[in-house]
Amino acid sequence: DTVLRVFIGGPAQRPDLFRTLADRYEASHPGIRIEIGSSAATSELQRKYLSVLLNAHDPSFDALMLDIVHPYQFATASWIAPLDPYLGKEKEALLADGLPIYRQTNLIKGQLYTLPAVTDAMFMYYRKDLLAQYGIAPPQSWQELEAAAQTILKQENKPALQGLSMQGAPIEGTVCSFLLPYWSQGKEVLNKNGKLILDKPAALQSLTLWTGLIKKNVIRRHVGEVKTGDTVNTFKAGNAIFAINWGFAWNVFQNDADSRVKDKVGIIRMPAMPGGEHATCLGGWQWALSNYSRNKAQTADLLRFLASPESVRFITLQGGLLPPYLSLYDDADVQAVIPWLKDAKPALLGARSRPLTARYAQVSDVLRISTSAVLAGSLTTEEGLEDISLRLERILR
Amino acid sequence: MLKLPLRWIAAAVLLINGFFPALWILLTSFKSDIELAQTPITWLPQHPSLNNYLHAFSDQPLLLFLGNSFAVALLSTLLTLFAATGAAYTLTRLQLRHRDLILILLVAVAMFPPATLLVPLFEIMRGLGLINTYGALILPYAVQSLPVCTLVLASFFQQVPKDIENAAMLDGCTRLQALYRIVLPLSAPGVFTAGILAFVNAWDEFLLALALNAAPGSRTLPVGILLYQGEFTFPWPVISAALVVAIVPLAILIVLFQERVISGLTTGGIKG
Amino acid sequence: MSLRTIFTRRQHSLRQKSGDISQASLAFWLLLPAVLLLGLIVVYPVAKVIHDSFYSISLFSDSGPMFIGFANYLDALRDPDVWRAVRFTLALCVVTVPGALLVGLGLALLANREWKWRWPVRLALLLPWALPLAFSGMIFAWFFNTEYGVVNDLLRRAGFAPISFLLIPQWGFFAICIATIWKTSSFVALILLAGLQTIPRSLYEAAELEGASRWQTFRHVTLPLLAPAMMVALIFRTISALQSFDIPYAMTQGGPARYTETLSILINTTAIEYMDVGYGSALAVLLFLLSMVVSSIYLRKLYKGTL
Amino acid sequence: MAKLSLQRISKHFAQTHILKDIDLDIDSGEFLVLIGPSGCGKSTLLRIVAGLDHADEGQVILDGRSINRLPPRERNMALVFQDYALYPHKTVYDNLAFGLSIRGTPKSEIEQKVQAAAELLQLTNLLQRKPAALSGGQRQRVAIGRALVREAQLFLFDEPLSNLDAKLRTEMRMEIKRLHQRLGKTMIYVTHDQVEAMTLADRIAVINHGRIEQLGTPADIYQSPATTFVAGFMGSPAMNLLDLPLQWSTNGQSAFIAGQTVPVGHLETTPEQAITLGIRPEHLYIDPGHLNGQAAITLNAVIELIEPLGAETIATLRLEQPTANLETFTVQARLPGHQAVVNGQKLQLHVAHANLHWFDSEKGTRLMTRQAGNKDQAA
Amino acid sequence: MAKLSLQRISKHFAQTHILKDIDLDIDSGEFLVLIGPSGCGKSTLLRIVAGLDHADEGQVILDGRSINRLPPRERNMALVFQDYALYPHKTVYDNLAFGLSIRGTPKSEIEQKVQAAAELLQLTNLLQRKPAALSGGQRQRVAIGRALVREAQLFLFDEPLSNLDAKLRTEMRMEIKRLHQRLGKTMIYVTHDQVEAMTLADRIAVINHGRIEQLGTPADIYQSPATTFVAGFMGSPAMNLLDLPLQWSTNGQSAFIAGQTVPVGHLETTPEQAITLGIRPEHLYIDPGHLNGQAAITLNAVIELIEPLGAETIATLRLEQPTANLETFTVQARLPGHQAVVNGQKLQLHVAHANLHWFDSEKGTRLMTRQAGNKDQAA
Ligand SMILES: Nc1ncnc2c1ncn2[C@@H]1O[C@H](COP(=O)(O)OP(=O)(O)OP(=O)(O)O)[C@@H](O)[C@H]1O
Ligand SMILES: Nc1ncnc2c1ncn2[C@@H]1O[C@H](COP(=O)(O)OP(=O)(O)OP(=O)(O)O)[C@@H](O)[C@H]1O
Ligand SMILES: [Mg+2]
Ligand SMILES: [Mg+2]
Repeated sequence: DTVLRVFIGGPAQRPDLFRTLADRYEASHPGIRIEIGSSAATSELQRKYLSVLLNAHDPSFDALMLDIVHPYQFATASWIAPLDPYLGKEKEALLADGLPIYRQTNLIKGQLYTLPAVTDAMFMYYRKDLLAQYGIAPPQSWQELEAAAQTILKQENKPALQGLSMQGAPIEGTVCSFLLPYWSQGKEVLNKNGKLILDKPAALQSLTLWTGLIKKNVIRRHVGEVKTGDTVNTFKAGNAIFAINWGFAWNVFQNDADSRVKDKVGIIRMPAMPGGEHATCLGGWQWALSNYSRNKAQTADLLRFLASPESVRFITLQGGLLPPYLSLYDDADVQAVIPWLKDAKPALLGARSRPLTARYAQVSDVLRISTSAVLAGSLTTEEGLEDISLRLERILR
Repeated sequence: MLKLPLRWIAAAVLLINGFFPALWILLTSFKSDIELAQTPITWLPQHPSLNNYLHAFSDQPLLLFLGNSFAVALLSTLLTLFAATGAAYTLTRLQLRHRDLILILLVAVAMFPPATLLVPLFEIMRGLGLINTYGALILPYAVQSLPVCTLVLASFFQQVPKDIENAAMLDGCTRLQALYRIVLPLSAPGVFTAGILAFVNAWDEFLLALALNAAPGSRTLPVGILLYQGEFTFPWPVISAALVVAIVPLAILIVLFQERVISGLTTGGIKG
Repeated sequence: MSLRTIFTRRQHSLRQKSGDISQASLAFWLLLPAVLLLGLIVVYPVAKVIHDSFYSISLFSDSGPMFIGFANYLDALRDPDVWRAVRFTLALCVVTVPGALLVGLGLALLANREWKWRWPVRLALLLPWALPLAFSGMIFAWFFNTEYGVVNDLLRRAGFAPISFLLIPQWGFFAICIATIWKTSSFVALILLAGLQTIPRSLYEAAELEGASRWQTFRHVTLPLLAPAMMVALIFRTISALQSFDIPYAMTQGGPARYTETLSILINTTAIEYMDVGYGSALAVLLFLLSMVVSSIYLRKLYKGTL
Repeated sequence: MAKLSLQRISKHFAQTHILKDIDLDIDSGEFLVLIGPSGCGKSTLLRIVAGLDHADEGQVILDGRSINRLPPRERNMALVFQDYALYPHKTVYDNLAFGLSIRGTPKSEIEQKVQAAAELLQLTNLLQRKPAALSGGQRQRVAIGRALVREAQLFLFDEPLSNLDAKLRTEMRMEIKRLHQRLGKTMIYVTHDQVEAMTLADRIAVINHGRIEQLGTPADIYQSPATTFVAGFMGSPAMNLLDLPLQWSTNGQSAFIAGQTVPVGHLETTPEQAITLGIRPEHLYIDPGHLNGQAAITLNAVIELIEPLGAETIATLRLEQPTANLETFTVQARLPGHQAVVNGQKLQLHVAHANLHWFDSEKGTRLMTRQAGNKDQAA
Repeated sequence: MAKLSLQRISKHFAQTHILKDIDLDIDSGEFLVLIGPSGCGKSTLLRIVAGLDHADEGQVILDGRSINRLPPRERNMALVFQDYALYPHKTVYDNLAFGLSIRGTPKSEIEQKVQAAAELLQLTNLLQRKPAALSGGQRQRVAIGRALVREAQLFLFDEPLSNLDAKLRTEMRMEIKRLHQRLGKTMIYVTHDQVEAMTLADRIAVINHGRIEQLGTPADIYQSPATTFVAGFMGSPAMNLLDLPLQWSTNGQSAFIAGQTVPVGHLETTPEQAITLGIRPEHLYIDPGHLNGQAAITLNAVIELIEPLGAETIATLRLEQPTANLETFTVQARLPGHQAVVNGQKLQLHVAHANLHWFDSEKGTRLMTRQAGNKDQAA
């Protein structure tokens, strides 16, 4: 028997559902056995784990499910292998149906390295009930959001209630916090060739937006220590009017037994900067083929199966995770499972990829640390910007 | 007059310092997620429930983690004690050339940040075919604890009056017998302490455990408990419950054990 | 365990080495397990780290490893991030090592008393240690949290404004020190408690009869007899303080603005996150050398007075 | 001033009752020697006085004030521990100086006192050594010195000279005596050495089975042991205690022992009482000339063992009974070193009537002379 | 068989030379007593024999084979440590049994031997105790027991009875003697007790300053001490050593001491030699009748101190010199317990000429009798 070992990081990536798929695959492919391995819940720990294995050229995993920020590095390090040789024309079909952004993220130096497994993005959650109560329409720009939050905060007058909850601790989510308004101004950090094209005024605008909101108490002062989970809990407890978070949070708000915002949750696209576009941060998980796999062809075939729209449809229906294929957004069954799908689609269409570079880890560190420090007030916006640009220049020189 | 209350204050501070976090964990384990998100925070659980404990046991094989951790910690502790006993005895009681060099090399083992050793360690363990087994952890843990255990044991061996060991040798013991039958029992507090140090080192360790032993069946506790968290959420109540299950019995067990180790073991042996 | 006795023994052994064939072979067999363990587990990784530190190995560059001599070290010495991390790490040492020693000593003394509250004291002594390191930092990050932290809750109840401990560099340092002392004082206390247990009662009795106050007894009997245990605790506490990683990382991730980044955090991110293996290895070797220097200062300064 | 009074002191260890209702008054400035068999509780008693152990019952009263609750450091007593308890990490000098320095005694005064004590104890060359590098006797001397340098109000010595050679022991004994005379401090002294007990003590307390068997001056204890235990315990070789077959005259005025008549009219006794006869080895004379004409009994004996000690010879002899069917008795006699005797030699032993000690065999108590008895009744 | 021979044993500790060229032959089955001042190196010597310490120079030869390199375990010797060195974590029973069980003795045999030893040492009730719960004397007995249960070929005792009461000490001494007679094992015994030394020893070795000052039978040592040191060290109270002013007759046949003539013709001496006169306290008689007509000298003395010891009395006396300008001498006399003397009493002391010991004041060596001297020259 050929054993194919698939790495599916943690419980959030639903190895249980993929097991069912694997069973199906085994049934139709005699002689192939599939084992699913996992390590820890967070992307950070999974990366730690994988980097040890792959650094040691370990063949124990054939297929890897990776956080979308990782493939570029892994490919540069030759830890994962391109899929082109195994896919042929199917490659085009998959890319065509996938979210447009995947053309950027999955093709590395022209080769297809990953296939989408699950998609995700940053969304703006809001309290439908509160906005409705005060007759406020869901905000389309940050100014509107600020106004809405201030009105409601004043009216409600609850000390625990926050205007906007977002991530400001030096974690990966804060990279998005920096990029959201930056992208909204139509700017990128890197050009297509991986050269730094940081637009300082736009970056400054971006940071100033947050410090402004903090000053006006729409965002709490301690945002510098807020992590993704804190935002979830705050909003879930009914203590935030707006919250920026990944798509998974919707299930928590809507389905958790102790949620206080059940049926009061709305989703909108990320507000835009003045005159800007609605841009959001792409997340999700990708399939990749380990370069140290001893069964590359079989694994590629398995990946094709796992990444096929049919399989994704199954996962989506069973797990309520956002599908990476556009066709599924019009699927009635899927819409039934994910009621907010129609709100999610426009946001996803505006999704941007975080900088694609082999040195993403450093880039991410710079962005998150400096942004967090600015949000925490230990650096001024100017100092923060200076720090960001100097360091990025050094890293990407 | 002023000194007495000062001493009691100091004692109280130390006690609170020791207990508070564990107590907080205990309280948290009876709270709900939502209660934690409240401001101002609550101290006592509003609606105490054992739900988190149920979750702790049903969401992940907590007992399996406990068992794994226990096995790994115990075996590595025994291995450490075995190796450290020999080393400590050699360093303190036998004539040895390059003693200081050996000593410094031993201590130096503790001076490399483990993170940088991770990849080569993985390669070694793979070479030994130990990846994803207890062995992959037992060996490095034993090494990690070896320096401190050796020095602790050595400082105890040195406290054992030489004449007691001499008496044993006159009674017909080889040095080895004297070590195991006389010196070691008389160093019981030291052996025990070294044991706890090694045990808890192993019990605590996360990084190696994650990298070298990720198989679901042999995962240890710190790695296992982190599985309760979501990708972005950290459910303190359930994790607290798991921690309580993991820590409190262990700590009490150790204390009970420790209470049985009498102090002043060598009194009555020597005149002078 | 003093180096001095080791040296004198050595002279002794020179004079006697002819007579001790069996001792030499016994020493060999007794040391064998330790040597085997070390040889198996330590030698290759350490050699590899030292080797790598002379190469430029970035997994994300196209070229393979390239020998660059001391370039990594020179880079490190010019890197302001390194210097800041060294300063912060040393500051952490300077505060948390004596801090843990003091708290640990207090706990050990309490736990060694013959009283009915010894049991709870020993539990209090052990609990911080038993709580896995991976969670300790998180718990303290939570305690010092602005909104949900128990420290700020107390401040608020006492009528003060809450402090964002982890967002203000000085307070962040303070919080990290508290957490580190809390976590590591158990280690110290355990070793010292064991040391206390070996001090014969009769010596306390003698001192007490001579009229020594508690403090004098402590100063002149307990402390000197505890010195060997103290040494062990001190050396290892210092080494591990120089390696501080988990607690600061869990509490502040090195923030705000890298202010609380320790050398170990820097090494970790460099070698593991950035995959800059060569540079990370050089930093690791530097940390190793720093540990060597600091602990040999200790050994020299403190062994002088003991035994 | 340090008048110590022990009242109904009682102490258990686990199940064993070590000290039973010890009552003892020690005058200020008195030198009391405690003596008793190994394990009888002497050290325990000292430790109770010093405050290191606590009595289960009873009071330790110092100058009229109960000090049961007073911690040792406030009692201002000095104790020479039986097992020394030296500070292993301090030099001999520091061991001696410690008690002074913690009291803030000026350096020069410490120096001078320590030097003086060291000289006295012949430790001057060893002041910079640590205890581990000392011989047994040297350690013991340090332990003594540690107690002597301090100006305690009460000195407690627990077999302080046991590990010293005879010569040094004699010198030390003298020094302690001199010190006692100079300072006039109360001292309690445990010893197994008869010479020390006899020469140092104002009074001796003989302890047995947790009780004080006899308390009295050395002469009292030696000359009129209150019990067979004390009689057998004090003196080396011990007093010969003989349950000789003995018949009473009808009027109770005399007894027949080994065929000889001994007057017993002066004793408080009844004719039916079983009697034990005590004879000190030094009162058994071979040469009747030594009797100086006192009335005596004569015993026939055969020498069984001769132990020449130099100055004297200890002879073990078998008494030849006039009636052969009785068990044989063995006695020890203390003969002058120059007395020529050989093994197997038959000879006669003479004991003056005045040197006979009479005990009640059953109770083991000394038989009082009638006169004393009458006095008691009159009082 | 265990014939032990020490050859030129030398030992330093740090700078101090502890043992200097010790030569000693001990016959199989001999009982040798080591005696010497505190700190002279007795324990060190025993430890070298047992293999616990190593001599810097010299050989330890057992039955003709050097055992310098033999580890203690293989020497099959038993040592009673001066500091006991009990196993604190084992019960008394296990302390006694350990040496047997480590050698694989059957359980029942161990049980029986331990019980026998415990009975002998009166430890039967204490077998389940740990050493910490024993009195000093009890610990010492355990230490003895541990050595006795084993069938060692050589027994080493380091002041084994020092902490026992007189009675027990006498009993134990007898037991050891009996044991020695029964087993016929070689024994080396360190003691400070003169009685033990005199009664137990086949030969006594007196050590001083790391050398053997005299080696001989107890009688030898006592009656003909080879040096003033031995003379002053053996015997308690010690021999009186007097540098009396002394004039020689012109023919060298007699000397004038305190106005009296003493024949010295039999001594190997020169007229100019400074002489120390030794007189044992027991040879100073008050009653001239004790001289039995021997020629004697008479000293005028005043009693300064009386120490009654019960069986005897030690009197310290000041000699009254015929010429007043000379320093005064103090002597101690051992008087019978019943001798009535009072402080300040003037009296005459008599010493037989035969009881005078003559020493060369400078070298401290005994003056030989000429006859012996001639013999030596002839040989
Ligand atoms: N480690 C050492 N360093 C220096 N001198 C030492 C050491 N050990 C012992 N000595 C010295 O060696 C000498 C002999 O010691 P030893 O114990 O043999 O004496 P001892 O004759 O047994 O005396 P005691 O009758 O007091 O027991 C002593 O003067 C002692 O001070
Ligand atoms: N912790 C204990 N537990 C039980 N019995 C004990 C303990 N300590 C002492 N004893 C017993 O108490 C008795 C008295 O001990 P103590 O030390 O007072 O005797 P001692 O008269 O000083 O004897 P020695 O002359 O042998 O020193 C002994 O029989 C001893 O066995
Ligand atoms: Mg005692
Ligand atoms: Mg000795």
